[in-house]
Amino acid sequence: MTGTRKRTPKAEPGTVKAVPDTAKATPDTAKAAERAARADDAVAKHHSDLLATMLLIRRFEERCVELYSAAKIRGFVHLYIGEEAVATGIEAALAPEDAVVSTYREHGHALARGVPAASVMAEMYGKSTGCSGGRGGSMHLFDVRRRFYGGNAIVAGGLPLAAGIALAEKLRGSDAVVCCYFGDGAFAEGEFHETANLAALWDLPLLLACENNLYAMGTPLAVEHAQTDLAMRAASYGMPAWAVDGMDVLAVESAARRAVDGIRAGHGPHFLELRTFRYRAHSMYDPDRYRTKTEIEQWRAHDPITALTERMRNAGELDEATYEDLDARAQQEVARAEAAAESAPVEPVGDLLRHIHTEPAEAQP
Amino acid sequence: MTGTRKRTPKAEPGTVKAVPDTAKATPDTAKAAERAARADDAVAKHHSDLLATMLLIRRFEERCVELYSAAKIRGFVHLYIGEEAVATGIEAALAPEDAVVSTYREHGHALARGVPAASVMAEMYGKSTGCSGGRGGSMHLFDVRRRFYGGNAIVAGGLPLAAGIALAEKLRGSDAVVCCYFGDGAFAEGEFHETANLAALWDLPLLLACENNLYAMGTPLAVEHAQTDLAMRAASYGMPAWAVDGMDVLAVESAARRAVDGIRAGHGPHFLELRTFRYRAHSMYDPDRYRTKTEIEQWRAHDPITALTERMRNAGELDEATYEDLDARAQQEVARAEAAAESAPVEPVGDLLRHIHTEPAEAQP
Amino acid sequence: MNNVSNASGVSKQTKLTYREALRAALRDALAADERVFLMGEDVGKYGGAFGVSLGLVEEFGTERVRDTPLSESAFTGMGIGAAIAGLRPIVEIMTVNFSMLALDQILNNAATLRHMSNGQLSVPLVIRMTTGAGRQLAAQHSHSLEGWYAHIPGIRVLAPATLRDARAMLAPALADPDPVIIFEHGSLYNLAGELDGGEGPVDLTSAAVRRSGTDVTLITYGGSLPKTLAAADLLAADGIEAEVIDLRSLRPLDDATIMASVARTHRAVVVDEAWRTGSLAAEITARITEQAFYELDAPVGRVCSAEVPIPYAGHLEEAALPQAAGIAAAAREAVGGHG
Amino acid sequence: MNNVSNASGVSKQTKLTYREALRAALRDALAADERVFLMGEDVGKYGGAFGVSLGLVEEFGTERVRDTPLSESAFTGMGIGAAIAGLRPIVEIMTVNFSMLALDQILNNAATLRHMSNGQLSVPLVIRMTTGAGRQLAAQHSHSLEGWYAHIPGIRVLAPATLRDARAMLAPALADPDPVIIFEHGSLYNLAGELDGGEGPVDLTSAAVRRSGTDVTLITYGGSLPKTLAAADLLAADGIEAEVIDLRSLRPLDDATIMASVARTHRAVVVDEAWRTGSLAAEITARITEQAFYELDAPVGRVCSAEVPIPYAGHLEEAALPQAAGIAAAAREAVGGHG
Ligand SMILES: Cc1ncc(C[n+]2csc(CCOP(=O)(O)OP(=O)(O)O)c2C)c(N)n1
Ligand SMILES: Cc1ncc(C[n+]2csc(CCOP(=O)(O)OP(=O)(O)O)c2C)c(N)n1
Ligand SMILES: [Mg+2]
Ligand SMILES: [Mg+2]
Repeated sequence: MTGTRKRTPKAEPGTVKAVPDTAKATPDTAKAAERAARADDAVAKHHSDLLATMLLIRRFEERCVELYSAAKIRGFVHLYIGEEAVATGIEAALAPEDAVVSTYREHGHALARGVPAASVMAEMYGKSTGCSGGRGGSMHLFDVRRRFYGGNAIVAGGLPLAAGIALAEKLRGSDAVVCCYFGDGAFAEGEFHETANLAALWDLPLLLACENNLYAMGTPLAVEHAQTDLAMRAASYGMPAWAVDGMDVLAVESAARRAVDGIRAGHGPHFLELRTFRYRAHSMYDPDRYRTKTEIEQWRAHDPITALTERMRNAGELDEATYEDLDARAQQEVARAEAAAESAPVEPVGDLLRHIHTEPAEAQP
Repeated sequence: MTGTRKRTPKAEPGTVKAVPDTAKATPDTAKAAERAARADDAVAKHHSDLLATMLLIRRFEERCVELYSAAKIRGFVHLYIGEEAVATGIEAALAPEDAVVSTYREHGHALARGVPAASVMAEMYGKSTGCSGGRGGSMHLFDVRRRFYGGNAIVAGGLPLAAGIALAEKLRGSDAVVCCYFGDGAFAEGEFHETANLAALWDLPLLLACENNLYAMGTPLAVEHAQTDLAMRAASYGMPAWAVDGMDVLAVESAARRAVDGIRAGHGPHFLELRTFRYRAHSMYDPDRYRTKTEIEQWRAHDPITALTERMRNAGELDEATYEDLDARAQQEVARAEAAAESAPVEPVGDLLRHIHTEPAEAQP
Repeated sequence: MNNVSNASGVSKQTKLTYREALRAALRDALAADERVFLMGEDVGKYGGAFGVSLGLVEEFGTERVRDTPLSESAFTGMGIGAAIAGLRPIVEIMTVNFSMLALDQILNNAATLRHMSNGQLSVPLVIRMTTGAGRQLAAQHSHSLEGWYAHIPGIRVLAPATLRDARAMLAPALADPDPVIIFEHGSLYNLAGELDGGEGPVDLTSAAVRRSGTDVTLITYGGSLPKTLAAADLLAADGIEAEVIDLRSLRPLDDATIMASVARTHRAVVVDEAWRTGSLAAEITARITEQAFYELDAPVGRVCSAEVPIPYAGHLEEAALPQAAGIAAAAREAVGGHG
Repeated sequence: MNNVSNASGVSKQTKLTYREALRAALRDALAADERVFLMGEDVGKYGGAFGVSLGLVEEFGTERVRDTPLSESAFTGMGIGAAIAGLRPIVEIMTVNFSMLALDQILNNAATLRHMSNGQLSVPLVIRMTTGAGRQLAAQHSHSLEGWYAHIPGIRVLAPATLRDARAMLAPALADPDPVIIFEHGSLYNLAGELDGGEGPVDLTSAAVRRSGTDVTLITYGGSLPKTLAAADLLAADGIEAEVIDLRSLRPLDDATIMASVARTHRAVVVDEAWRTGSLAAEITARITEQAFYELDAPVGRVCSAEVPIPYAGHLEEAALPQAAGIAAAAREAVGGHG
């Protein structure tokens, strides 16, 4: 089976790229030392990219909270604050040719994928310059050029879709991997079970990225699941499955890399349980009555941005000024995104009925 | 929480009852010998009852095939021939107070439960004397007095229902167990997964009786499931789960007894994988192109009726004449059921719209 | 088994919201009958996605107010099973948008078990769900599918549009031996006012005339009632007196009230937030033309949502949904038309 | 990518069944375009529950003709995913009765992805399913839910009622960049005859006049077409000439053909196997009264199924479903009515 292979664009600034292979052994020690230094630089640069991505997500969403209060953004908005290491680490292991299917808690997935902050922000403003032309909003970000197949607001609804894209990749003989994000709550839906079985049965190139943030809305893990070891349960489908500290971006990246390598090597779907936590309420509507301040504070103590920052400081990869600079850039990007969104036009009402069916000009054989 | 506890009728002739407890040790050897002999008798009688039930199911369905060809029975008919040991063994472990939810392949479940053959046959004739008044047909047998909650023709559709009945039993504080039959195909449906999780999470008194006959219509187990060890997968929900030789009625009975004891003792749902085989095609419409004669013959060599008969013969519990007598009784019961169905009336067409809503006279507080 | 409603402390004059009215009804039901329990996603500590059941788990405990996992098919089916086994479950499906996952259980079990079993089984189940658009929740969270449920024989479908109905419909729904689905429009939860008519029993079969008029009959239900009443005000300013009918029960439909009104006004417009094609509005239009054809002075008008997945952007969503101005325009057309 | 249809060896004069016509169309599609594959329960060796795909797995292999587990939601959703990623899947849902399990995917993904993504995504998916009653399969296996699907913006719904449409609708459905659902009525599979009009392309938007007449317009689709034609014969014996319209496409509906006919006959009866309330027949009735009100000499009649879970017993099932005699009676009433 053949087919057109969509060309994907070069990664945008702010997107995390794979770490270059560190130097191989060589008899020439001077050269080796030089190479090692270069490798150290590359590692430092990579860490700095990861940090930049996490900062961008954090600052973007912090601003969203304010913009929501100012009624610039409406509808449902689900924040990723606290979970930044998950999307950032996984995206670092994915190639531009890979595809991503996301949930309604997706700003982080989109930004880590390289969807420009301006295009995400404009979408949340409901503007025509938004990545979904304002039709989707926070829960439905799409950027097909970047193979970002959107936000899905039906819990577990993206899983079959992702498996279908993976089937297409397999039938086309591409070596692309499809990553599907979903939560611990989604794991209870029948769709997860059906999809896991089918993906394993057909050896699909699918990364099942389960963001276990311990709650489905207000329901704690132990009230959702008879058996709370999700990775163990996923393994019952006969696929490699393990749990990862989702607050440690490097741990996430290396687990994702291992999984993606396995998938690309043809070993079928892999399941990662990413143990993480959202600091904020489920959505802007949620008064968060079901968690204690203490629980949230305990998780904040493992903040993924702080953790990476400290690690980089200890390794001499980051000084205060550089950190401030990274943070300032993130804030500037958010500010630029906001300004652009503010001044952007909306879709004309006369276009309401567009994009229900393909318009003749858009149709492709 | 309290509630009306439905009274269930005494078991009908032909229904299998629990084996009486065998004698306890005693110093008086003469009495002990006598008791042992009585116990042997009871065991023999129990085996004979099991055999009678299996023969009834077999003869009933053999006749159904002929009646279908004669166009006396219409619609979809799914035969249980070859699988008789499953329903017979499980029913032997259930009490009349327990409840049963079944599938569309349910004649065996109904007959083993003690639903009279005449009422099942009349149903298949579409007569008003049928256990569902002719409204249900082969796929929808109901006998609420016997807590037989029917035939369900949506694969896996009965599972949530059964769990709901189990929830009601638990909330009422009864010690009834709910048995839900379903197939290896149903195990792939999301409903199975959701129900297994909920039943385990809420410790419901539910026996999940998975009839693994190796095919879902024409699809063999390995084409349905990435991991074909169904009991192992069920265990991932944290419930006791094991596989049983479904062609050996005594093995089924003892496994079911162990499971039912565990459930009644409050240990929550148990899962039994009953390894069995249908000799006939999936339904009367199925030309059975997907299985070889050899495969079917190999399974016939483990016929549950033959196996029990031989075991009883070897134990001196059965002679040829007694077997013939049991078989003749089964055939007579089927013949009587057929004759009654032939002459029974149909529902008047004027009653078409009855039983959509409760009629005032039927309503109960 | 005691089904008699307890007084809940909400008296006739109390000012309350639609949300609170629903909660008071739930509290009464739980207090009055031990067989009643509430089950659904986040109905416990969270208080329900829209805050309807807030405080009830503290009052009645986790056995009677049960949080479920995200498993719509299983827990709805379990409600059906618990009902046939003698309990009186109230299942909350968070919104109609997620009810597709439970639709098989509703269509193929809840609605059929009584008939298939020749009357042996009853399914005294109540399902509640939020419905509707209007809060910029976009395509997957803005469905109005009441009409689909109203298509199914064997279930009763209710749409409380007033505080009084929110307060009073639950008790008779629970007393019904057959399944009842109650649709709560998301835009109504904050509706505040006084209980008009107290807490006494309401019937579940008749439509209500919410405003009397002589020139045109506007027929609606649920979240569209406030818009339709607003449209009637606009029309009144033009000297057109609209009669506004609130269907209340979507299955069965109260044909008599509709036809009696049309016999007086000779003109009708149906307002329904569903997509136009195949909407409940189509059924009502068909019934009026079947039963009151010779009374009609103009074709029956329909004001429905545009046939588009509801977009997020506020101005597009507003354009997609029925609004008072559009309803008034349709009424004017009916009145100004031939005849 | 080559979409041009291959000749399949079925020539104009060949006598064949509806089932064989569908199979020939599938074979052509698989042969013509490598991106096309068929996926569903037992579509392989079993040949499809109704034998439609018999032999295709032997011809095209298990990659292109894929047996799935019983997982309607997942494999339908996978069809959507494969479609957006550039393939041309044909998903067979064994029957409409099981499609409730996949309805969330169809409603919330297939129908919305294009719009929600602002036109970035296309879902060139074809879903086939068997529909309808009439074979004593009882309540859970006798649904006619085409009307529900026809309610959903973003999908196209087809109901081939003739050999020619069974043969020819698949190719243009696959060529459509948006999702298309094809309903095959279970009672039609054994329909035998000659391909009337050959295998040339058909359009997917217009209704067809299957019989011309001047006295009354009978509008129907799918499995009810043979019964409606039989009714027209009964009427002809009485001197009433009925025009019979086969809708072919249930979404979008071809209003023009319907209204043109009603403008000639001034009377219409809609025949639809769905339950009456909220049926597609209601929509058609509403449209006729909206668009041709002043042409009508009598209210539009509806002949639908009784509102009951379809019972197993033959005599009850027959009484529950539309039959030729009942259709003829409704037509006589329309013709004999006032005006
Ligand atoms: C099918 C469905 N049921 C319910 C909801 C409402 N809902 C939205 S998010 C959510 C919790 C999901 O939890 P989880 O999968 O753990 O993801 P998280 O929000 O924690 O990231 C619920 C119940 C929904 N959107 N879809
Ligand atoms: C939801 C659903 N999908 C498909 C079918 C059609 N169907 C009926 S039985 C069957 C196979 C079920 O296999 P299994 O669960 O193993 O039970 P068995 O028939 O082998 O006893 C299928 C596909 C159905 N009835 N319901
Ligand atoms: Mg979560
Ligand atoms: Mg099987």
